[in-house]
Amino acid sequence: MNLGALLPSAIDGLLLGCVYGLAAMGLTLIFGVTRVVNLAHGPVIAMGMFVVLAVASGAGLNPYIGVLLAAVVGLAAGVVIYVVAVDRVINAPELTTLLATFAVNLIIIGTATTLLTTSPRAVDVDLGALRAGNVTVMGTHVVAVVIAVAAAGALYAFLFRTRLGKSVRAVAADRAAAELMGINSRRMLALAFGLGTALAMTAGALLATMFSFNVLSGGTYETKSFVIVVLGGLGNPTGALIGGLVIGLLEGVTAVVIPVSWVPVIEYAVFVLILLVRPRGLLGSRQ
Amino acid sequence: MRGMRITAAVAAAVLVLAACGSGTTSGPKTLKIGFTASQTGAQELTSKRQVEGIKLWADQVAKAGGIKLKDGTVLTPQLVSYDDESKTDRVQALYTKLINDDKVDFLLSPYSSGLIKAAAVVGEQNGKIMVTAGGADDATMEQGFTSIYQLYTPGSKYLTGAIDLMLAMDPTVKTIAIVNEKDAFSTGVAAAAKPYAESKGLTVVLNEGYDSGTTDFAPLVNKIAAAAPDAILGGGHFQDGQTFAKAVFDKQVAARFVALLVAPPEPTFSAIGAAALGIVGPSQWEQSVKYDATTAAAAGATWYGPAVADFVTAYQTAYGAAPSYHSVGGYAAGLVLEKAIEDAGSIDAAAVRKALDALNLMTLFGQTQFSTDTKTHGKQTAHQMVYVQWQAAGDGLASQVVWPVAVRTAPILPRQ
Amino acid sequence: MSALLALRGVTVAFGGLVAVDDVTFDVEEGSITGLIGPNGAGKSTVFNAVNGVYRPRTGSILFDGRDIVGMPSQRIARLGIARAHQVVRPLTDLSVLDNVTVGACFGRDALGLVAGRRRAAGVLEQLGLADRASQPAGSLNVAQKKRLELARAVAAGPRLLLADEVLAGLNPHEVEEMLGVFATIRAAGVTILMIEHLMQAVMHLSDKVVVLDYGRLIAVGTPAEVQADPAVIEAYLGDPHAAERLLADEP
Amino acid sequence: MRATLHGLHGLPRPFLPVLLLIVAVVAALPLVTGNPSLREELFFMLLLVTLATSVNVITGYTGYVSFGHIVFFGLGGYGAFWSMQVLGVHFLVAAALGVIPAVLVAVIVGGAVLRLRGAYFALATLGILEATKAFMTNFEPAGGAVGLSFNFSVYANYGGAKSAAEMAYVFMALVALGAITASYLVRHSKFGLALMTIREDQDAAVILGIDPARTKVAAFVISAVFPALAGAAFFFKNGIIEPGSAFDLTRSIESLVIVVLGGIGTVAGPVIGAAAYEWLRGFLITNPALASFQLTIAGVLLLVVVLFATSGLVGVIRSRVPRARGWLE
Repeated sequence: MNLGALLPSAIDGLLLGCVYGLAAMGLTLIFGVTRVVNLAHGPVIAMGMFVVLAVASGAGLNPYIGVLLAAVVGLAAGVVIYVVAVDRVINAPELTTLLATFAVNLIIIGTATTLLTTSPRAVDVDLGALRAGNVTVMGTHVVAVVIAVAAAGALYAFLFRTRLGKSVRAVAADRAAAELMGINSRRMLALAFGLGTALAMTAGALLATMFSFNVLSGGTYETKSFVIVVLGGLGNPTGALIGGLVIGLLEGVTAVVIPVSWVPVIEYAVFVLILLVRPRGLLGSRQ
Repeated sequence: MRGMRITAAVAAAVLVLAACGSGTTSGPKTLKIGFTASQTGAQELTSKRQVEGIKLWADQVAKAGGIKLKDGTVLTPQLVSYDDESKTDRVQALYTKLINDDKVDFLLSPYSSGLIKAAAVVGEQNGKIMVTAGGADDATMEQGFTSIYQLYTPGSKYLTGAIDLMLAMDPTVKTIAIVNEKDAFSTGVAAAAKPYAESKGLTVVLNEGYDSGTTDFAPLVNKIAAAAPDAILGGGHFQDGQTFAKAVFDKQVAARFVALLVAPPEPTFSAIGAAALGIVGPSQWEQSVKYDATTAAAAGATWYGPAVADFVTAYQTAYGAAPSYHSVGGYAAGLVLEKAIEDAGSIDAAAVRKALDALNLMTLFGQTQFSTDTKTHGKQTAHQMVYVQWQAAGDGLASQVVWPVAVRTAPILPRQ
Repeated sequence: MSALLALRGVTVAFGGLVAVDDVTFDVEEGSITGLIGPNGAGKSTVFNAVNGVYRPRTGSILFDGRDIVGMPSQRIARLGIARAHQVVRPLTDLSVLDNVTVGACFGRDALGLVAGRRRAAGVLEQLGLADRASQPAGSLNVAQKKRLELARAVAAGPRLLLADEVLAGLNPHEVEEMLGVFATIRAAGVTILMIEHLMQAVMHLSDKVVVLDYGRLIAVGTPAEVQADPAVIEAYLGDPHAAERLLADEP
Repeated sequence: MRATLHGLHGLPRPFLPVLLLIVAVVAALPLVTGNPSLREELFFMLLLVTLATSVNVITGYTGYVSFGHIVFFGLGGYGAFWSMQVLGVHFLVAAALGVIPAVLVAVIVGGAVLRLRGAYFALATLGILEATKAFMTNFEPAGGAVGLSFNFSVYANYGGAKSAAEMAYVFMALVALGAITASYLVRHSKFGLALMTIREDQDAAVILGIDPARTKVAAFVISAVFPALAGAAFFFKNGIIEPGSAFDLTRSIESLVIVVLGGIGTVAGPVIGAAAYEWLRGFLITNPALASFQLTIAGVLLLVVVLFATSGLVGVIRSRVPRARGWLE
């Protein structure tokens, strides 16, 4: 065992964890407000990647314009997904909403596979690297962290500082009570779905500036998001961000002491254990 | 009931044979060849290349008037294929359909070892001959099959050649890291490379697999950097290989030699720019390697089929892109089958099997000879891997054949 | 009469909040006992302690002489304590017959499916729901759902029935019918402990009335005794509505 | 007993025998006609029938959405494959042995996660599936990422590869019939009534005298046994087993889709759903105009069913053909 990799891996893990956390925030926001586990989360992340590809390679613009655009497209796409697939069954048992969002998953994946193929893609972003000793931090990672934190901050400002954001939170807390207060809950649910999707697509866009990807790449990040969301407490955006850091760190550090291929085993075992021991998440309140 | 069914089947078979018998004298006939293509799923890209190769072969044979047998029969190839979605369970159902409903005469393989394994079981069950391209798995060919023939050099030799090449380049290399994708093919390759490296006096300082679909290689690369090996061997498929190479470059891992599976021979590998520089990869075929009647004679093999340059031109014309080794594999699979049918003088399975067993062929794909040992029947024994390396060429990068020495287009260079 | 159910110094607390405070009383076998008190007096909490939903912090609950504190609810149910809830919770997607069959199959008698169905059909007949048997329970109106709730409890063949405001929300005619139902249940030998706000009904039906206030037991006695008890009147005066009812509904 | 039971509703309806007969007749077709490609197609359909019928017990009857249900299929497959290869036992013995790991996981892990409700349970099953898959990818005694594969000569013990394939098929058909029978018996038993009570209101179930923990675990075990047997047959026929094909999340979701398509919580739903699903898939994939958009079309159809036909095909048939109401359970 060589512990020389410990520090660089911990740093890499934390940086990437921020982006994982951003993606998971999208999933957890949607769940927190609408009580829907969004199975279209992965394809939505992949859509974010392709927005960057289109902007950078297609239009030849700065890839970070693509990141911004991904957020806007995500907001719109999320509202559309809610209106088309979720609204009608919002009060149905969870299997119904799970399958409704899974149908959206199939539609996006099917269409994207046909139109874009599953060929690997990459957006070449070179922002150099910071080096100190055996630690190398890629510029793209640093920028991704800054954007991820800014996006999370913006979400919080929106939820806690604006009237609209407070309405969204009221709907999350108690839909019926919010309606009695005169809030149009359907509009808030749609907005939450839009915001969640925007976060997921932004995360996807940031991932595209760091790694290669294809139409199906969202899948890995979707399952990771599930793990993170449970870790941080289903429906808890702060929890998701911290959960992302924890998973990022866990991935980086455990890989140093055990073979990397065992990392997912640990990750999923932890996931199930947390569900069993503290279903509200490590950061959530006890039942 | 079973007895009755068998009787009926035998009666049907007799009728079919009788019908064939009466019509063998001459005239054009269709030669049905079945396979599945992965139009969707993980194997989509490479499968498409392979299918393009198969189609080009069939078109050329048809244009040339078909396969002419000694007895005057002319066979026109007709391709039958379905989408297997890159899924093993679909493959089995579809090959059964090809054999029983479409009544194909011969089978070609899907792309990738996993799918081939599944298809081979069905082919073997039905006694259908299948020539495989796109699959280099050793284990598949050690399962006691009698009708499956492998065109590719088996995976166990993918990295052993790279080790020879590395030591020829720099005998002072002492420590290596072997890191591979955790899938059947790459794990098999890595498993064969490790004892070979140790037999050459090398120390394996790190030997790990990573998950298929890994995009973040930072933890693994940090670990490699900490172990500071002289060389890195491994990889898996295209996407992970490319991403891994980029991570190794970004993290400035100072290995003198890096060899990866599958990815480097793909022209688009160079999209990662300077990160591709110096990366070595095994290839089943490279355009610059000349196979012709002379090399055939030197190897004691029979030369067959078009010249490399003619093929490349035809492929360019047909598809508007340069062929990769996957394309040539598909084309050569057809070619080998064609030659065996010619030699056998019929499409009778037993006769063609005998012809394939006896084959020692040189085509534009290289040499082909199949094992006749019962344990490894059908396994490729003669085809040679070549190794390419991405080297600086003017402003950009060029892939050069660096090994074997006899066919190289440039000498191997240490990385950085 | 011996006590079928006996609470001895039962205290139920949630964190610092004491909902039931050192309560002791008996429910005699074969009797109807009324449990009354102003809102928030801890009546439903007593029920929840008896059927094992809450675990008392101290004290014991003896059912037929056996301490049932700490037993899981399903075991208590099988011992023969059935409960009709204040808030009706029918199994919406199941038929009315199936709802009642559940009671018969998993209660004290734990009947087989066939016998359970038969009993359920009988109970539905008895409670006037027979014509609704094949309807999904979700489609019943409130009064019918109340009846269903009671039918399900009765079908279990309980020794003790905990009836939690079964009459609430019913019109006078329906109340009248329900009182008949209670009489029938009692005639079948089932002991009843009922929480009820309708004083007239409680006073009319009960052999004994237990009064709680702020979690504490303030009076036990015959209906006439508790109505005359100054502590009870005072407790109810804190709740004008209840006091009004208490005084107006003289039997 | 059936007659007495239905005596309350009217005439006895031999629904189960009719359903079993239909499935058995269809399953017998390839054996009678000797058509191997039909056999392959029906093998797959019977597999889907088994998976959907099984997951319906825990998801449809009990209301617990099991997302990782395919884990039992994989465990059964691995257990049986390993038994044949390492212990050298006959397929039938191996299939029985393959049930052991599936039941163990259902009891131990299931017992733990069945305490969770709603989305939490669904996510936990997903985690179990992914954890198992990741573990098996690293577990060298079971071949790790490479998995296990037979030497072709193994099939000689069963009279050659062809008759081995036929045997696997017959076995698969029996498993499917067994799963349907079990589903029916559960649906019409006191046990099934307990499951449905738990689905409707678990807290009420407890007050009514039902032990939810034990009842749910029993349902989970029943729903694990048949997929395990199906896995044994499937991978025996395949000749290879590896983690990717044994623990495929997509197939897990596929079986839930079939359940909803056919009619959740019904006996016939998963059967009708599987038939419709396979037919549709075959139609899409062989139609050149639609083939490339098959996933998209499948997604749109699923959405339509989920949004507008919540009771699935069984519900549609029941409302269109009133006479079928009594017959279709």
